[in-house]
Amino acid sequence: MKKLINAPDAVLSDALRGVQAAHGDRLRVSFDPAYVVRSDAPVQGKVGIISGGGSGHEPMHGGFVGPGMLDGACPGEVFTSPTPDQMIEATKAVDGGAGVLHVVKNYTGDVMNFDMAAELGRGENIEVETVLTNDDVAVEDSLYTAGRRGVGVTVLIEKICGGAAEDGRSLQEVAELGRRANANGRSMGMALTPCITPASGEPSFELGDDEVEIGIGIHGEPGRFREQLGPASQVAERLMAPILDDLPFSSGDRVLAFVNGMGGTPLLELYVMYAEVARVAGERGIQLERNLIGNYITSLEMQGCSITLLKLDDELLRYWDAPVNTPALRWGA
Amino acid sequence: MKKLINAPDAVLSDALRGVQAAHGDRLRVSFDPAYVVRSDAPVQGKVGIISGGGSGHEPMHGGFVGPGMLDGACPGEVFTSPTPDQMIEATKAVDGGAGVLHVVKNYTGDVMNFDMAAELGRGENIEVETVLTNDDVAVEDSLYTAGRRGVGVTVLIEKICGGAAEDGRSLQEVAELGRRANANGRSMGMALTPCITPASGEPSFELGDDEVEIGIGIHGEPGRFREQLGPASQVAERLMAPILDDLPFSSGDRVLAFVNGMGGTPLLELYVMYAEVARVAGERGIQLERNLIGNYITSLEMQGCSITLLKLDDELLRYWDAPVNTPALRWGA
Amino acid sequence: MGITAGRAVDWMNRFASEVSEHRQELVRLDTAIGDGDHGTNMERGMRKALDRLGQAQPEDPGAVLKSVAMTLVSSVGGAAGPLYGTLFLQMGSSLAGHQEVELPELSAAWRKGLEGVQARGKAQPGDKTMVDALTPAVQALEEASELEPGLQAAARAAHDGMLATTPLVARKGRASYLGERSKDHQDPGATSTYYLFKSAAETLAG
Amino acid sequence: MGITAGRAVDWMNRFASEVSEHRQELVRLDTAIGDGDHGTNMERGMRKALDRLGQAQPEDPGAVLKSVAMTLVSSVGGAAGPLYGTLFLQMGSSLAGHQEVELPELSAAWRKGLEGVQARGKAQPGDKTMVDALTPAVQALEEASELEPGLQAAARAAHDGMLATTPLVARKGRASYLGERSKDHQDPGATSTYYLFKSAAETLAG
Ligand SMILES: Nc1ncnc2c1ncn2[C@@H]1O[C@H](COP(=O)(O)OP(=O)(O)O)[C@@H](O)[C@H]1O
Ligand SMILES: Nc1ncnc2c1ncn2[C@@H]1O[C@H](COP(=O)(O)OP(=O)(O)O)[C@@H](O)[C@H]1O
Ligand SMILES: [Mg+2]
Ligand SMILES: [Mg+2]
Ligand SMILES: [Mg+2]
Ligand SMILES: [Mg+2]
Repeated sequence: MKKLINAPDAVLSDALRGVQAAHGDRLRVSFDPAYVVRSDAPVQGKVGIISGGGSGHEPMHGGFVGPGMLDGACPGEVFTSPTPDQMIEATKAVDGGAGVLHVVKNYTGDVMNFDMAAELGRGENIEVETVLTNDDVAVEDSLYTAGRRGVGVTVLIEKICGGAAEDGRSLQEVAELGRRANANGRSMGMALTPCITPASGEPSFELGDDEVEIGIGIHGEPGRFREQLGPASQVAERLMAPILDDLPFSSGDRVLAFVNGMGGTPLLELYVMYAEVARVAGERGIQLERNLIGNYITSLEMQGCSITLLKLDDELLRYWDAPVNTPALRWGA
Repeated sequence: MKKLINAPDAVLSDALRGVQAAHGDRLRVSFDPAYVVRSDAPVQGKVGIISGGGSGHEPMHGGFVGPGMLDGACPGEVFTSPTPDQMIEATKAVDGGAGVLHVVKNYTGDVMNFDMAAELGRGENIEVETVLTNDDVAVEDSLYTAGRRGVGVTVLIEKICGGAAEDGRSLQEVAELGRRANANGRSMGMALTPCITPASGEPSFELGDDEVEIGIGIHGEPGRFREQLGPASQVAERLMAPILDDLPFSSGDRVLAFVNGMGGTPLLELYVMYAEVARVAGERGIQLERNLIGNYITSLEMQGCSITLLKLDDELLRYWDAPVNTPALRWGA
Repeated sequence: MGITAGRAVDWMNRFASEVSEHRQELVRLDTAIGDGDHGTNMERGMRKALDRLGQAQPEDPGAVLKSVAMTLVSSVGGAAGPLYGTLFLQMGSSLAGHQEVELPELSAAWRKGLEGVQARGKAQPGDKTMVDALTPAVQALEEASELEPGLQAAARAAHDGMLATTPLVARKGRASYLGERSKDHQDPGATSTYYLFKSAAETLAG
Repeated sequence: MGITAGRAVDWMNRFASEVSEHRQELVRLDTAIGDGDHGTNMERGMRKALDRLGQAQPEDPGAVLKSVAMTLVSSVGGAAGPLYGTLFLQMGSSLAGHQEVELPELSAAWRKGLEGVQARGKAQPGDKTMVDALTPAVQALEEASELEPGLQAAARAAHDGMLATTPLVARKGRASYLGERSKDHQDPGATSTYYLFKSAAETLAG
């Protein structure tokens, strides 16, 4: 394992030191419990929004803290959901009296820890709403399983809810918007290589020289199956088909297309993928009204990508376009 | 070799199709000869700025085209400098009557092709100035060699010159500013892994399981020497020492610190590195007035990083802070 | 003589050692069908739990378990943090007020713990989780009439339950994303649960 | 009989084949001390050059070389594009007006080409570049009194010059960044230059 770190168990605190040194003017960093909030938090009268999850997915979530997006983020250890006390402290730090939204990716650990935070936090008299993201069509959705994972749509929801909160919308409205975006979003991912967590030091799975893993999540977990790597055009079709079938998206739909790198894939290749995504969408009469291309929700150094399509309506589009000012996503400000 | 591409010799044109599909509202893409210009080019009365270089370094340069930065970019094949006809056409496309600045990284191929473009283009009656970047302290500087490579400072210069051009400064002034920034900037890079160009399909060098390559450039070329990988703190010292000695930077200096990922290194690790860079700078009394952290000048999927320090003065700082609106760098707009 | 606070601390010490010793094994099992952090997370949590126990010196077994529970909840994260936190919290509450704990109280506490885990995680036996080791072990303890053989039977049952997870298709937790591919792998959480019962059998009786 | 336009086209055809056949070798040499694109770039350029020659059908040897020069400049990029482009452009200009080219014109043209390469790239012999193959080869041609043996001597000299680059420390081009580590590797540009002379010996005479 070769990594630019000091020690496996110091990665999180060292990275937080870096965040503090780099963005101390706009973010406030707490080390114990670990969380990051925008420096002007709490913003009085505004709905606060926090999210959290394991580290190793950067820039998600810490890179999305700032005006127009998240008020706070709780980073766990690498690929390990954060703990309830982080969430409670972050919730308190961002509560400006209008309640706090928790954006939670649907993983057993994340859900349970946020649940415990909500239980333990009831005494704090802060109104909390939760939006659960579960957009990954690689996973079967069933009452009897853990359900679908939350992946790419999480980034889009954080942006859209952030825009709405900045616009003065109520906690219920912001949460409803988040749930609508989640209902309108679908994702699917693939990997060319595994990743290595600092703690384990071993590849998360083994892949042959011409194999790809289809239906991966963002924690280095193996996918649903593996197959031969084909050209980018085929990879795009492979990922788009289950997305387009699941919602279903139809001709005339206005869609935001998000081509996300898993961390180790060159931007050059992500643009090649975007060309193919646009082609496949075009063939179905779907209009790519907005796009986001880059490494936004990653799996350490994993090579590969995920595609997220989000069906837009006027309100979702408006809040997507609204100004945002965070380390990783910024426009109009 | 596993890549998200259709075919090795189609990478550049496929990626350009992706750029056009994604950013057609703000960029105009020419496929033959290959170049990208901002959609409102030429901007009358404004100095035009173009740059160019091999592909595989994305987002540089195409991702930096837009108001406040480059007017145009010429992408070559992967790791191969573009050709004079691309440069001439891009120069003509961005000339708004105030002349055009060429930002050229100091590589034999880039320099010779830009030279030929200038020669062949003399007939076009466009005033052209060139800023040559050569900030890489890993390479010995000598009259009898090819001299130092242009690396990280190129990104900073493109931003600063772009700000000055937008501010209505003359070609001479913009060029002088670029040269001053180059004179005030120093970089040093290292790699944890090699990269693989689509055309060759082979790793650019071999590295042992615990080895790092020190003094690499951005073309997958081997560095000056290799050594054992130490902790991030040591890597930072290793890269900072020759930078700090070369200029030299001294206590009280206001500096922009740029921690750049080579493409395959997680952002998490870049923040760990930034913490160490800030520490080393702090120990010398150097104030990190601004920073840039992320994958901006890359070597395909190479893992590793480079550090660039740029000594700031009021003017450089002002144009660094000025609004910029490009796919890869955006603020204040 | 029943189980004292000191004994409970011994148990937690032993469990911490087992987890630490088998960290790589737990990581490897979790890499195969999860995200490879189970061993690291449990080790980090138990190390902190021992630190806190050393400072607070709780006076009865219930307080020992509650202290461990709180530390795990605030330092483990992932699925295991809330699940083991809930397990120990429920056990601790169930034992509240008892200076010395005998078999009936202990098995009642385990039952409460198991119920807590299931309330928290919604897993049924057969879902390929720690519940598959917990359920038969708790049952074995309930069926026992003496502490020492009871704990030994529980450890054996946990061991069998752990092994029985191997052929199962996971329906809960991260392994469920693999669908059929989760077969033929032993569940990491059931494995750490076995070490918890093994540690109990080695420390709580005699 | 001197060298006609048809012969010059044969030469370029042969050179394109050599480059194509040795693409991997050139890539490998360039990977060791450069960026691994020399073979790919030259192959792409020569393929396009042949396309253009097929369409334009230039009427004299000088026009053939000029056409190749222009295509290389606009399609190769990197260092090799301007260098080979300049080489062929200077040779072509030097040959302008000659329908058939004899040894004296040819060696004068090569000299002009070499001068162009050095003016463009500032490399001296010994800097570990294509100049190290070009210089002795041009000299051999200049010293010859007949075309066929002259071309063969030139090819041999280019070959020796190419081999002689191996122990050198590069002072120009991308390999110079390696400093001492550039030693013990043969220069890719000198290698492709050898193939250019080899092709000439096989096509231009006889
Ligand atoms: N819903 C659940 N109910 C009971 N146990 C579960 C549940 N989900 C996961 N587990 C247990 O947790 C273990 C994984 O723990 P760990 O790796 O620490 O958490 P994570 O899956 O968040 O990385 C699994 O092996 C399984 O035994
Ligand atoms: N300044 C120079 N003068 C002459 N030849 C040079 C010079 N610089 C580089 N070369 C030649 O160019 C070759 C490399 O060409 P190529 O790989 O196509 O370009 P690049 O180095 O831009 O990738 C070298 O092997 C060397 O022979
Ligand atoms: Mg985990
Ligand atoms: Mg090159
Ligand atoms: Mg796990
Ligand atoms: Mg090369």
